[in-house]
Amino acid sequence: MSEKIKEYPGVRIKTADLRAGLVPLVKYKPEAKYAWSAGIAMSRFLEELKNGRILASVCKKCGRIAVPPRVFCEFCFKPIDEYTYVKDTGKINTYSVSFIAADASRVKEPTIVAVIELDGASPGMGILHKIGEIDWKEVKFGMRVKAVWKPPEQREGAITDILYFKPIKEGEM
Amino acid sequence: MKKEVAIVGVGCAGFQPVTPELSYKEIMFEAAVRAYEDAGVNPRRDIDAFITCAEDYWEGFSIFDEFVPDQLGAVLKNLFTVSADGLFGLATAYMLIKTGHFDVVAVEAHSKASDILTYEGIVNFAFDPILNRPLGGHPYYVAGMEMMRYLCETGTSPEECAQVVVKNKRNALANPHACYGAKLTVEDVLNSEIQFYPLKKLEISPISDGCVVFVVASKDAAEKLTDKPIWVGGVGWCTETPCLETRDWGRAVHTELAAKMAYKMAGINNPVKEIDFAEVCDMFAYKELMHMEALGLCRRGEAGQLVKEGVTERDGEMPVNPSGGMLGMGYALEASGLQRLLEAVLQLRGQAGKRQIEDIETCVVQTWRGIPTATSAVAVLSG
Amino acid sequence: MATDQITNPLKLRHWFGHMEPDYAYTLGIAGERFFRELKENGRIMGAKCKKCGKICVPPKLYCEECFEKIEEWVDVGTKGKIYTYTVVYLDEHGKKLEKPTIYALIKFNGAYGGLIHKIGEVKPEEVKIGMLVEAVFKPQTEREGTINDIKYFKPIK
Amino acid sequence: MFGKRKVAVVGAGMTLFRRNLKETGKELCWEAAKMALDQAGLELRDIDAVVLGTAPDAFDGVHMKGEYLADGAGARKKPYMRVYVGGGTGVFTANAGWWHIASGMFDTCLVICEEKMSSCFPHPAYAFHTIFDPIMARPLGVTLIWIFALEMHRYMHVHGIKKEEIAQVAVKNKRNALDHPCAQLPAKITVEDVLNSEVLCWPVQRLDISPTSDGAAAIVLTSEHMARQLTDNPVWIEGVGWAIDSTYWTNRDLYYPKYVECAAKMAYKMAGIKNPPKEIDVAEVYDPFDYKELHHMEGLRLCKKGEAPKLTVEGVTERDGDLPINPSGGLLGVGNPIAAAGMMKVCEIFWQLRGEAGKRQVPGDPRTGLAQAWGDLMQYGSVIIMRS
Repeated sequence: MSEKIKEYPGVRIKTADLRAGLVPLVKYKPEAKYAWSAGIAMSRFLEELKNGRILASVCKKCGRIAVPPRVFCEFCFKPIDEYTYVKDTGKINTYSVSFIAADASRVKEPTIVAVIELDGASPGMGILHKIGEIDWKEVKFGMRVKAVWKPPEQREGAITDILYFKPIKEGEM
Repeated sequence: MKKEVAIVGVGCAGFQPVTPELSYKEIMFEAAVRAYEDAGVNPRRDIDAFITCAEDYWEGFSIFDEFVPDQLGAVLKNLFTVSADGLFGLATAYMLIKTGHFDVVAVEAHSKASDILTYEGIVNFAFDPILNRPLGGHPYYVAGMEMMRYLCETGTSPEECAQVVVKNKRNALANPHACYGAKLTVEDVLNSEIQFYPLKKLEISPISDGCVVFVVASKDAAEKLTDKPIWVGGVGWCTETPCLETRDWGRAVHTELAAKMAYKMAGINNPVKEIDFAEVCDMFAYKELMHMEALGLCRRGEAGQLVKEGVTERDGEMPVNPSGGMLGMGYALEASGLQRLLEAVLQLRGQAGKRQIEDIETCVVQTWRGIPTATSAVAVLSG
Repeated sequence: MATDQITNPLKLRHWFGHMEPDYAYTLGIAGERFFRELKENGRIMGAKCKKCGKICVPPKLYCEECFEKIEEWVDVGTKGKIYTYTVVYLDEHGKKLEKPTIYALIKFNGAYGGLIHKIGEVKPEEVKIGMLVEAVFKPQTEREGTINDIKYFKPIK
Repeated sequence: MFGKRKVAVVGAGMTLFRRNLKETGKELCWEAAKMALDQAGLELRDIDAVVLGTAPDAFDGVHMKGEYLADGAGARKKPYMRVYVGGGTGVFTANAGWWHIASGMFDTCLVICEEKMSSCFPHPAYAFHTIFDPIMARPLGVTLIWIFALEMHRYMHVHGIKKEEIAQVAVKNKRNALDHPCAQLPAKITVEDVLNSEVLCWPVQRLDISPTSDGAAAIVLTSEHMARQLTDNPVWIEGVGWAIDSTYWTNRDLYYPKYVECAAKMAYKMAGIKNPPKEIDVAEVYDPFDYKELHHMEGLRLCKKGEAPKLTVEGVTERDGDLPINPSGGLLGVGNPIAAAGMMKVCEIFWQLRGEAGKRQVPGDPRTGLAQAWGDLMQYGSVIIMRS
């Protein structure tokens, strides 16, 4: 700022004017639709979700069991050696509690979101999912959780075949 | 020709009309593994920078480079996106190496065009939202208008444009990376459906999927890695203007300026004499002619005649698109330039198999970013 | 380049989705004025760069070449010449149109640039480069301050 | 093998940052670029090459928006390139400008960053949904704030950091922004105001985050001999760095931005910096959320892991502290038109090192400054180091 600069450009539009329709606008809805090829690893992963199982990939060089699976080990830069299943239980690595929807509007029931480190995968291998059957104030770091699946006939081979993860109570499992 | 920056490795996966068996990550991994093997480098250890050339709406993701590092071996390394054709990635690699701070750089570009369900909708989305887009319609009207003006200004005939299609699709028959090869006649092309008058169906490159990765190195690194480096003598790139209203429709000014830059860098004074063959953008048949003229491979208005006389055939004096071009290999979105570069490198290395052109030393590669842009890049290479 | 491939084509999955957001674009400083003139006065304006003297259509806030701010606006009239054109037989999804559409770049006397628009009231085979055309406006009450306030350009008899 | 060339910053410019600006993206580019050229005493015809940085096309609503913006960016008939690394774009674009000159290919380069987020309708938040993996994340209804809240929470958990410590960053930056003529959300607020603001996604609250904005910012870079002709006090780009981490962000520990450390190491090495806290006089650290300033200070090795909150509470990062961080007011105060916000930070360091920052000037004649930005799926770091 140069102190030499007296004035900065930019013509502000007031939000009220926008809402009142006083600002001329051209509106547009783009056509941008896709059918992404899921590919080798993710096609298998989705298929296994339908079966109620979580597929992971194994690199024997670094010994890492990674989820979601991939055809390569990104650290060793080689093809993975095999697939394996990991458990549908795990522990909460981190979590947050959302009170807003995608459009930034408020929601009544907050959504609890977490990164869940799955049992059977290498340490730190988490997936993103929701947490249910618990009050958000009760959620803790390191809490043990288990997947709640859709009934088999309703599954479609999607990450949403798992409805959410719920806390494992003392004595369960 | 300067010998400061060289291509030392190349890998290609594709090109095919559809690739349902592979995700974009898997197709990129395939090309990258081939390129690194070809160059004899380990990306986790030997590569100083990675460049991916991509545009979000081609992919269906925002911030596409999020999804790139793993399959290129670039985790916790310095990868970035150039939002342009792969040849701009080569130009960027050239600059990085010339700073003296980078020795080996990887350049990647790919197309998963078959994942796109609304190709026209996405091209339309590139138009000026206020001035042009509200008119609606198929975006290729711009190509029809440009071809019309080009024919009018240069006196090029529809037959000459059709001959480009015949040549390139026939060249593609000898190219294992090409999926749109065909034996056609000029009549076949002229009789194909008129879609954007005067542009006909067979004069339009269909889309294809694929990925190309290059490994580029400084002189010192290149000489350690390979005994057959392909030198990048010059690079040039230019945007004329994005405005449809204020551009020159009868000639490719952007290519003229990009070529001027690249030739100056490479010390090329007389391209007709010094260039042995060319790989240029032929997304639409007339574009090959327009680009030949802009590259100074012939005088303005003369390209059509040369094609007709067979000068640009694989065994002619100035072969153009021995690979089969985009008409033969398909329009691979931002990988189109690297598709051209791939052929250039294979030819200069003497690895072009049945398509091999004899006695070649220097070639020019050109790419245009497609509708609605007026942007292109040029590279001069020598063996 | 995995060590295995999926060999049953029925097991290959595609995942469907789209880029969701919709858009509302401001017309910009120059655009607001240009489209107001179009809507309210049925005038096509150009902007004259004081440095290079070029009259730019459509008008811009700045000269594309000199990069100077442009403040002088001039009326370039509603009549122009076809600089180039095409006849389009496909719709925006690539399907065959029942009736082809003619697109053209129309240049105005003494101005740099022009307007991309449709050509109407003429058969495709009669259109020529250099043909004189004039803007056909929508009735004023139907105009919305967009490029479509001009319905199309038609040949001047 | 090549003689390494020095690169100078000789001019900077920016527009106001606001929720909605009337200008088109092209017009915003022109306004910022024109100001930067005027400041440098150059005209467009003196410029050899143009580099543009802008974040997702999904904000402005134009596919290949780099192409669309070209004329406003002054690229007509020039070598023109767009680089793009998500939120890290702003600082990264300056790095790209650096290699245009450092390579010896060009003597002058105009570097512009633009974002017009307001085009995205009805709310720019929709565009953020498209940055996620369509198979693993989008079906869950994921939002950007979700994942940053996950990262913030992990960071707080590992180091035992309290929200009131983090809130101090928002208080400082919004106050600093009171002195910035382009600022969108300057304010005098208290830690209590932050803690009492609406909870969006625990632990993220309304006053923890930066707004969505429209705006542009630009700098002019030249080679050494050009710089000597143009000005008596050029600012030199002495180090650049960038790094990306894995796409699989749920496979990493989010408590520490390793990628920022990698980027910083690259830049420090180039600039010959061995002890960053001692050698950096002023830093513009990426702060779209208040915790990110702390997170990034640690990644940049401006302090030890987990130590940034303490330094902030003690006032070390205030404008008159030992290690001034975000004297501009940062993204929290000045606004966050993504790429332009990163470039605003580069502009701020330029002005600070020239002693031209006016009311925002940090005392003690700063000689070495750093700007950093962060992007993608919590995976990108870009860093630039400048010296007067």
